[in-house]
Amino acid sequence: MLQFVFRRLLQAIPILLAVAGLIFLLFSVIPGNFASTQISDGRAVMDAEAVERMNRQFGLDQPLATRFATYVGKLATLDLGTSFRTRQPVWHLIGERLWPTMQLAFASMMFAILIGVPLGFLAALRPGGIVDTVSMVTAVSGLSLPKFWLGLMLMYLFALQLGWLPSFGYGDGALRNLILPSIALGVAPLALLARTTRAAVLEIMNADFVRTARAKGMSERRVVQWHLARNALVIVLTTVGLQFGSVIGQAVVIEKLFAWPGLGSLLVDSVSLRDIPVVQGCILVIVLFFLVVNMLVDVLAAIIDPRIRYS
Amino acid sequence: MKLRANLVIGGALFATVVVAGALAPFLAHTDPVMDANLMNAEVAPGSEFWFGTDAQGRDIYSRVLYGARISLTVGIVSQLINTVIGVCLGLSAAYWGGWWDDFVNGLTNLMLAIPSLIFALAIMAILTPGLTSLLIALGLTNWSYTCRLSRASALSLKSQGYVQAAKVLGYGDIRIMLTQILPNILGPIIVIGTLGMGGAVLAEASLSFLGLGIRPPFPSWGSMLSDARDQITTAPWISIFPGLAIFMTVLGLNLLGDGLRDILDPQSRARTA
Amino acid sequence: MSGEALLQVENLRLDLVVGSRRFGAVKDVSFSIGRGETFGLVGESGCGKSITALALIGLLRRPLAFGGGRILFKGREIQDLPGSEMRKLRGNAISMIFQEPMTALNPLSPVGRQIAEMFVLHKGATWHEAERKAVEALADVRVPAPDRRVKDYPHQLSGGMRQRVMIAIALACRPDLLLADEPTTALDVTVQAEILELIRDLSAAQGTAVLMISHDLGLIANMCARVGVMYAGRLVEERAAQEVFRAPSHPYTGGLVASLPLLGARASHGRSRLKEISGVVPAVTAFPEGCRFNPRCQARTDICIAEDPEETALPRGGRVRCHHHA
Amino acid sequence: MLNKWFLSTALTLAALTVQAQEQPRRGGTIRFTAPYATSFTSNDSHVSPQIQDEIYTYALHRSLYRWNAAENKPELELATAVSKSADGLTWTYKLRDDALFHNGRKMTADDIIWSYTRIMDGSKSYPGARHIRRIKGAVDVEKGQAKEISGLKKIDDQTFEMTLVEKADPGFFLYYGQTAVYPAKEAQEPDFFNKPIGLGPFKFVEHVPGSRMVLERWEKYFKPGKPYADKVVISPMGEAASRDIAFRNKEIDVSILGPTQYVAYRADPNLSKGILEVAEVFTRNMGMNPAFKPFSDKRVRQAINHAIDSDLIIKRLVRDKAYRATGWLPLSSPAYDKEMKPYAFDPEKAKKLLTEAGYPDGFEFEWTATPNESWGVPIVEAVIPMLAKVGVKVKIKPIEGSALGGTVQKGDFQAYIWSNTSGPDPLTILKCYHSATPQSACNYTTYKNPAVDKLIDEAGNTDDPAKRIELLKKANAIIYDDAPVWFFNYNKAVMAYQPWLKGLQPNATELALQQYDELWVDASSPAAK
Repeated sequence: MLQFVFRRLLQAIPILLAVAGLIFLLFSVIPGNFASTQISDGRAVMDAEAVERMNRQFGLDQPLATRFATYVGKLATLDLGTSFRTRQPVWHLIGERLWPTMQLAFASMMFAILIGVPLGFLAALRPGGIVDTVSMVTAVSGLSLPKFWLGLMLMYLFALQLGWLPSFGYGDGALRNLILPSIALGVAPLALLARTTRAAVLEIMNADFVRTARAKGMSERRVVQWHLARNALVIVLTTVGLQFGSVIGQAVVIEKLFAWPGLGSLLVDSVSLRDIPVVQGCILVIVLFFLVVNMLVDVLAAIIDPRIRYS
Repeated sequence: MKLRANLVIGGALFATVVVAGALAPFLAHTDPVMDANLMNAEVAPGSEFWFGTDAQGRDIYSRVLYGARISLTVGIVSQLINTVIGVCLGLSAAYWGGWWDDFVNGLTNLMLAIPSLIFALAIMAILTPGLTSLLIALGLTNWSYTCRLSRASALSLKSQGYVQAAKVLGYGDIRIMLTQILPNILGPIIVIGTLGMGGAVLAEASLSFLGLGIRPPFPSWGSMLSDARDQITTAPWISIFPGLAIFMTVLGLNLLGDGLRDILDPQSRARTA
Repeated sequence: MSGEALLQVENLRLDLVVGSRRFGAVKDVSFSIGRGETFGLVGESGCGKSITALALIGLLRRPLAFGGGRILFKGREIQDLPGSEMRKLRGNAISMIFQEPMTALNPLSPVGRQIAEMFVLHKGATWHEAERKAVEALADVRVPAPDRRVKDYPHQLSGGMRQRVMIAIALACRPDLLLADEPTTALDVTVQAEILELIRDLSAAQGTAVLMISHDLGLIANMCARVGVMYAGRLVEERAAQEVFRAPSHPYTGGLVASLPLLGARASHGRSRLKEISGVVPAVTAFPEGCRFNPRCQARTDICIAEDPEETALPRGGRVRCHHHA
Repeated sequence: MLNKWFLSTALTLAALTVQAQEQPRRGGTIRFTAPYATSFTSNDSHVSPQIQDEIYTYALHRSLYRWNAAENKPELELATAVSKSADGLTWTYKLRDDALFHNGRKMTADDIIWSYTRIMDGSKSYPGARHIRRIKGAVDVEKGQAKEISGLKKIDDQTFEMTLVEKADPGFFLYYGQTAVYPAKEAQEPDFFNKPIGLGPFKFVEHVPGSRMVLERWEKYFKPGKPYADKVVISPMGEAASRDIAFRNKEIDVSILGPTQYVAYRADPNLSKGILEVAEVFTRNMGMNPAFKPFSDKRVRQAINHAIDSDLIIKRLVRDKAYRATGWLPLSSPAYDKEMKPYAFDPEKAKKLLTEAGYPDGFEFEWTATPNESWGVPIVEAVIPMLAKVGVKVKIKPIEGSALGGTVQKGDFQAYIWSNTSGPDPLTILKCYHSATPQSACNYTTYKNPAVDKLIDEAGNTDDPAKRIELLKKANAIIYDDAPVWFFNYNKAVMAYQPWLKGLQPNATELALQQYDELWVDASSPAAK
């Protein structure tokens, strides 16, 4: 098992390195620079000299190769650089935002898993039945809604019309504040998980070993408990891991809408302000987060499924 | 039975959108860009303006029709790019193997690790906002599933008799890939492509919300929806109709994809659901 | 086949349900198995032998459905038993071994536990006892080092080993009847003989009757006292095994026998597929009028197309369903 | 001889507050919003030039001056008196002796001098350097040639002298949050910005980046009896739609409104009672690049001004949330000329002017625009058909909001639409049209007119405020006639506030910037406690 974890860790390193190189290249050709974004509100004024001085200060006047060398050198010591905007270490900024993003990502995945998986299960037990039809139509509909639109509707309904929940913000990090954004973010993975679970259960329902289990004289409940559930879970787990990626991606939209202080909103702000070190740092950390979550999922899958463990 | 319902409803929704887009110049009442008329700003839906008008006094019905062209272009072209990239990489990796296979595998893992919306956002920030940029951004960031799938299917086909036979006959690698392998793995790829089209339409809306979508003169549904978001409480029709159009299109594509999967790819239901 | 048959199947009909239409996938099949007897069912794939076995154990799934007839087990009709009653029989009094040892075991569960389930389900054992009995059961099927093997997962075992585990499961509760559906087809030739021997020895030792299903007439001949030959959902001939080989009565049986390279020398079963009978088994939805074998039969006459032959008792024992039987 | 005058800080409360009759209530929490971004930059107010960050700076810090919204001019804040030398360059400040930092230490001249010197740190490029650079010797510090600003002299703990590079009223540039006064010694501690302290009415409690900043009453604030509220919570909320819902849901006390919401709030019987409007010092305009051939002709630029029905756009699209522009200087500018009339909507005349200029069939140009609702693509979309009627075709060049400044600075446009500050100091603003000002600074349309240069120079040199205003009015009129831009509108800033929030000030420099020491909440607030 340890060996398995270790191997998965090793596999993550080249990906991280490649991501680091890729985002460096991407953002070295991005038009505009931090200094000139500072006057776009039409209030501040900055002459060319000031812009140039600022660029020099950030090392943006250096040739690309030099900048890349500096960047890689810093990365090697796990230094993500200093934010142009706040002049603080990027680690510091990311550190402040990581927890809220993780809260949001985990909460929405929990929401998706706790509702989506049982729903898919129920749907699969009677394919073509009323539960199946209704839940699958709902799932496809959930997948077809633009996220921010859904978020706005949730705000409108649950905050403004019903007054049950706060419409925005992090508050003290309380659950009340977490509910609406997690639902808005969790609907799509919920729908996908419900569909995956349904398909997985249906597939396994027809598997030979389930027939064996029935031939042993097991009741359907036992079949599900002893044999079907765990096998379906392995398939569902993989989907959960991959869905984490899209949840973190979509969090950008939801965080902006709900004024949620996560990495996503930091990333969007930093992109528009051309605060390149923060952009790079955010993407690296998001990718790392995704890789770690997927590794955990793989480890979990390996615990359940011995075939993964030994392959 | 249920399978048919998926296909029929999904196909009908999608066909409606295609027809609406294709016939937009005939069906539309006004030009979607030039006919801003501030005297008609924010008229509620009625007999003159079926879907009402927006803040600039443009006919939303006409704009939604023209918007179908943009959304379809976004969906179809970006998915074509994704599919071509994914299939080329996947097929060649499976066929040639070796370092090329390792490279493609690494690239695929890399693409999977960066959330596609974030990747697209980065590309949109680098290119200036616009249709072409959007097609590139969405076309370059979603091919990993297609690639994985075509690689896996091609690997299993590679050792089959008829492929080996084609090799013995001295067919070129490319020819074998295109004539012997590709036709046999097309089904699942079409399914992924169809579902991906819906995803692209939604991604366009998300990018518009983040201020990095398609900008005028194109009336894209995403930008219409995003622009109208603070009017939700006052003039809801401005956002409801483009929102419905997105919903219908994506729903249609998802149902169509499901239906196609039941026909074209009955085995792999679980894996790509 | 004394009067008190263990299993008696009468006019069994199994339907393939497509929408509102029902096609008789198996029709008018009758046979019986005595206590401790080994009965063989032989036929090409798609002839209905496997679903007959599934019907016996009550595991028909959509789109297949029970269509009529009676199944008597120890004199008791079981075709309409409620689920809970049937479950008491299943695995306990009647158990089944499947063709695919690779997939018939749950990949996520140690084999010991999968055997132990039988004792928990039917004997009310605790898991602890059951695990211990599982070791014994593994030893019974001649698995070396059973105390260690019980912890293994199916993917760690060879095909032959897995089939042994399946047999251990099937025989765990000492059933009266074992349904063995092509138990060796998916195995290496060298392993096949061992598995067959195992089934024969254990069933003999426990007094378990066996319904051996196979497309391989040679295998059936080696294992069974009596043989039923199925074609397109009908039992076309049912006789003592030696009789069938010596003088096949139905033209289809004749074809099967002729296709055997050398009686008794079951070196390579794969070769014995029914190449010599031209044509293919018709689809369930398109069974021909008259005798179902008529499109492929060399002895066909007009009556074969016009009329469905009745079952005829043969003078030397057994039955045949042919207008022109030998 | 010194030409001396004193500015009193003892302004009556009544003049400042909107609802002056009621007795301010102590206690409760003010739940403010910062509407321009999804976060604050950091806890260091010197780092950012953005209004967004000034919103919290106003609570936490004090600058030498403050903006008096009621009188629409700067006034002394940290000093009780100031005197000016005869040449108008040297200013002597008598600092107040009751200003205490949040750690209880008394502010001295050293703190001001240190803060200004910090801002000039050349290796940090603080945005406030733009203002401090007007003090003599500041540039040398920036370039690393000096350690101290030669134009700043401490006389004693409560007195210091400031020498400027040119004649100007320091009140107009030393009131910005970017020039806030930090405690000299404490601010050099490494963890100062984890829990910054200042001179403001509220002291720092916590900052959850991207979520909120919480501040609580500073008991020893130098204005007796103030501030009223116990706490201020400021939430950055860049998304207008979310702000709308949060405000309607009574989760926040104020919201800055865009045009569509303005209409909705005005139409609502309840919400309409809590709307504060002010003519802000922002002029919305379409800048035309004379490097693009057609726009080098004054007649073409005038024709554009005549061809667009600005009033209609303001009425229907901007929903009256703006005032028609009648020149560059806005309504709230001291040099605003009431006599000026806007360009008439006259397509015939526009057509005629275009023909005279040699474009009888019009021409096509590319218009750079951001998604901004009030001065971006939506406006351009409404203008397109109007210009098409006189033969001018428009191609929209969409651009990200934050990229506009850089693009315009580089002159990389044929035309752009923007909202530029046009106040509060008319002299500073009109200098943007002085030919000596580079395009990269703020002469974005590379405007050049010797007559305007002369008027601006004269205005800068005169000591007579009335005469200065006269000169600036003249310059403004010439610029108007030259039409380097399409004069679209002056922003009407609109703030919606909850009925329990009192003491809001109509701040024309930026409505979102409120003096928190004058705000209070009555008992009906959900956060009245």
